[in-house]
Amino acid sequence: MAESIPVEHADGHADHGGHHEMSFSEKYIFPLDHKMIAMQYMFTGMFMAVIGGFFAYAFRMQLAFPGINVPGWGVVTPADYNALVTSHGSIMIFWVAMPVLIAAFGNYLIPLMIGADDMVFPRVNRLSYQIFLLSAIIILASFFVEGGAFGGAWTAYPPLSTKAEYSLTGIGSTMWILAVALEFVAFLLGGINFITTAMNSRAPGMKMWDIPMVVWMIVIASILFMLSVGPLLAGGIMMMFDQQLGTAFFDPDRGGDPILWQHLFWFFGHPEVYVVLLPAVGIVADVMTVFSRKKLFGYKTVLYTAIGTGVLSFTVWAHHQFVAGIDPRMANVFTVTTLLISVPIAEMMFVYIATLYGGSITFKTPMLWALAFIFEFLIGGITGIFLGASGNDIYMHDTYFVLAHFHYTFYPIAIIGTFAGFTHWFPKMFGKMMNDNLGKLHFWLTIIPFNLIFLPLFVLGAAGQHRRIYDYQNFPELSLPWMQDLRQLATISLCVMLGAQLIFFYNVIKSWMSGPAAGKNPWRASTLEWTAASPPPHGNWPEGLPTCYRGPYEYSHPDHEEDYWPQNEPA
Amino acid sequence: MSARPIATTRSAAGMPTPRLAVWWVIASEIVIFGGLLGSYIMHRIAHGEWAEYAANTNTMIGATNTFVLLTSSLFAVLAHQAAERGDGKTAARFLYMTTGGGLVFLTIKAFEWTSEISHGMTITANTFWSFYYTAAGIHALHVIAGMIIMLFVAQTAKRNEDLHRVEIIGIYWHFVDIVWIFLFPLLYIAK
Amino acid sequence: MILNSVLPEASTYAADIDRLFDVITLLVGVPFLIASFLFFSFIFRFKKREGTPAKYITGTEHQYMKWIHRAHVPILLFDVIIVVMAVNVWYDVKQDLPEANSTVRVIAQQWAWTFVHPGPDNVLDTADDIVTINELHVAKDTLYHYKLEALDVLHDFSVPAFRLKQDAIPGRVITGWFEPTLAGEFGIQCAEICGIGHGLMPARLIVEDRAQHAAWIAENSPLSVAAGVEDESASERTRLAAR
Amino acid sequence: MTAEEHHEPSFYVKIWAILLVLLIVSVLGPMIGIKWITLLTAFGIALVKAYLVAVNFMHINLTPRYVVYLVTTTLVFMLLFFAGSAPDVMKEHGRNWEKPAWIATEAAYQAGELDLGHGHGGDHEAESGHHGQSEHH
Repeated sequence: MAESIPVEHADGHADHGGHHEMSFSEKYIFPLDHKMIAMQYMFTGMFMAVIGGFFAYAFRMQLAFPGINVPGWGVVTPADYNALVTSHGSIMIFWVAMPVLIAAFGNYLIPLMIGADDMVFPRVNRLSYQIFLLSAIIILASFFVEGGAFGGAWTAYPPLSTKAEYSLTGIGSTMWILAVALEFVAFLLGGINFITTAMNSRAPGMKMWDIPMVVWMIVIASILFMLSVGPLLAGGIMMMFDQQLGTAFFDPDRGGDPILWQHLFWFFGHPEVYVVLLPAVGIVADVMTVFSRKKLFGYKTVLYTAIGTGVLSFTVWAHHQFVAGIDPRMANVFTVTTLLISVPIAEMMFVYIATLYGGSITFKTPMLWALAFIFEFLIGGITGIFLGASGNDIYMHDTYFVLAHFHYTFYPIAIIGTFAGFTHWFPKMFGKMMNDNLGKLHFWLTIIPFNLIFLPLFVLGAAGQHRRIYDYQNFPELSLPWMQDLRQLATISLCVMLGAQLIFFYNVIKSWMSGPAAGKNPWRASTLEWTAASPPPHGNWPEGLPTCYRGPYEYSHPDHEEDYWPQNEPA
Repeated sequence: MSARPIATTRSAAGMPTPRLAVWWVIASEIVIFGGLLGSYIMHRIAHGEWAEYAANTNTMIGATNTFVLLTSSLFAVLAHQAAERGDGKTAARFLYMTTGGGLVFLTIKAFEWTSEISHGMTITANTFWSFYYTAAGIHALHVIAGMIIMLFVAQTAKRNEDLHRVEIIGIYWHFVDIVWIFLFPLLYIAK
Repeated sequence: MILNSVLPEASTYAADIDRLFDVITLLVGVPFLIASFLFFSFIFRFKKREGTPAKYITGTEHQYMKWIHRAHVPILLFDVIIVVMAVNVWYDVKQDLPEANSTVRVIAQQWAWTFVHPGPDNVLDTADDIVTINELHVAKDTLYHYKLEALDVLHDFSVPAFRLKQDAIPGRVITGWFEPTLAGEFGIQCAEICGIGHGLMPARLIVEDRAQHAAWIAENSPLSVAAGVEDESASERTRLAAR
Repeated sequence: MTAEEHHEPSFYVKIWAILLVLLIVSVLGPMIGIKWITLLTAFGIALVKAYLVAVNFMHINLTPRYVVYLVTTTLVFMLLFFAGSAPDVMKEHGRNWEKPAWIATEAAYQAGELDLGHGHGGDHEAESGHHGQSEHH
């Protein structure tokens, strides 16, 4: 079905490998080239990240200094607060992490790394981005409709999300679920493209174990997404009907059940964590091997742990619902499966640390990000054990401990992983080198405030502070002076961190305009994308597509003179 | 589709790319219907009284529609068989007949729903009817999408171009048929 | 050790949960410290030096892999310990329902808590019930069942000092238990987002000695008082239904 | 496309005829009026029909193995979803909880008091649900 999508612009579509001059709109607005679509995803994602960051700034200011007139937003009312929190969560996961990590890096890297000239379905690819853009516009537009944006948290538990008389955001709720559903459709289309491209279009000679890790990870992530999102798409339709038609799928008084939504949501929601984690892990694998001049320690081990984690992630979803009124006996099952996940993930982390052993490490900006990913994600991972243990989760559920935990996982994934990948492949994408000193300054000014934001929140969570409350002054136990100090520390750190991103944007624009030329392979890396020109032209290798002779991480091989052995170099 | 990327013509996984893709589409559709029908079955078992509501569905109409879809599936596979022989004209004719089958299916469905709605069995009457209209409605959307794509495929097949697409849309159509094979007992027979 | 330094332990199972937290902290903290130590020592030990090329290690050699595989044993062992302890605590707090001395009804709605205490007869749903808004009175060392309900959307009955948390689901009556061990006044929060007033649902929990509690019951039990509040909450419900 | 498939049209017509016979059986099954036979003829036959279509029309057996594994995996995950969710959604009395509205409707149905008029079923359920919830106040 996918390849039969009606052709738009049927008369003027781009000729692959031909000499047809493309107009501006064909090249930049409705491109078929995978690299341009990747850039569209990348910059839409970054734009949404700025918005999500701004939202975080607005509600953190309210928490640190209750009732102040937040510069740039105004007074944060309770309705504002809920809308900001909800949109921050939804945007950062669905409109930042997924488009940047899966769609942008997937689109950019998969064809280049497997030695193909484009994705297998370029038109589906373009359609995928257009649907994604539409969904992003809808979620942003929901701030300007009557009642404002949806404020029922990114989990959208009914009946709050289905009944306008409870949420007071009738249109906003529907726009939220519509935007999310459209985003899923976009990524289903994109996912089919990634999977089939990586499965079928590999360069001659590239066997399964010669595929770079990041490609594998994006494919596994797409598969996880595809197999988990179905129930939630069905649930999304049910929710829209509940909102707009007055059905009662989630209304207990008329024969429905609100818990059903929670199952539909988390059956997707937990694999979703790994959907965004795996691409970041793949990026880190590529960056770490290049900058430590080492072969990845146990290529197949990493792969099997990723697949194992992916499969296990389908069996753990109800640990988000321990105290949500599920059958308490089920919690025991989900505790066991949840803690089992620690085995493959720990193995994966060990393997990454072992990759450093015996290396020759240079601390360029991408490497700093990759190393930071390992360390910060380690913290995120171990704090998950607290929450997976059912007995402890009774207390921890929905406190700031949970919040700090998943920011310690999602932040390394979505922000640190993205910066690692972006700074690593920037020379390929734009043909210019980034300024390393500015990059390092940006790194430290991001990493240190990040820890200062979320470490205090662990403490606040342990002290019993619950999430999504716009002002703790109503709770005597939670408005102690030391607590307010920690909140202010977190907020000020956040402001510093957001400000530091200006360095990044300055660096990108400056390097793009006037950075030194990068050449084909500035990092002396061995994977196929570095054999194409920087930036690669339309069709990637106009002189002929490469052939693959060996695995992706042959660094410092004793039989080879150079310390890297490109995949396309005949033996 | 004259200028397809070289990538599309490779098949390292041992299957032509379009056929591989349609199986992935089907996998993602299975979980969509699986989630919906799973939710329906849970409620159906929990609510004894739903059997009474289900008694209002018309088994004969359901059976007729099953017959129509099965027959259209036969046409689809015959179209594929003709396309394999390189006979694009026959393939196109069979595809039009398949599309016709879809049209008959939708017409019958329209009459059925009209009658049910006019008797007060609307989507909001109770949760059984909500599931009934949602499940059958999503399925009908797939039928419509399949028909539209099939008309495009038939257009090119008539000119003996891109005959491999006949098989692809056929596989998708059979999947839609299989979904109905399960909807039929779930909504019509189990009472 | 860790949790009770920021929060009192006011129920029988609070100490169990705190102990579980401490054990998990120890069991994940030690591997974390070891992993961090290795991580940083590798980073500094294998910094690029001219003339020292990187080793070629595929990660399939037994001499290296054994270090990865051996690490599984303690991790699995720690997992088992954590699972056993967690399930144990879970069984006590959520799954098992010990015999109660008394039962209270907790009703959550946008955006207030209604608490129904049994009157002097210690039986719920009788005329002498005491209904309060945003204030729950319980006696120390008495095992209570709570029957938790929600009238509109999801709420969550959370008493951090008790380490107690349970979602309130419309259409469900959920039963749980607690036994206060510490007299005093504690906070009750709503821990599940419930609309724009979610931040305005603080309630107070007052734990008294048995004698004091009995006095409070006696003082507030007059039927007229109870009926008055009952009417109020009933009219509130009508208003909600009308919306 | 592939050389392995050379079925004649008559083969497909034969499969179609078998499917129609199965369809008739599944329609006739419930008329016997025994519950387990109805379930068997309804869902057992649906499985057989789906198998026949998948193998003979979709040629799933001629595609690489991993397609079969993929489809099986999706089905296994759906079973998993069902197994994890059913203990909450499918029950009226759970461990330590109950759903008064559902119980009231079920009781009314058992007592024959539930108005099964299709148009009004929903309203009545809402009423009984309300009753169930407010009965203890």
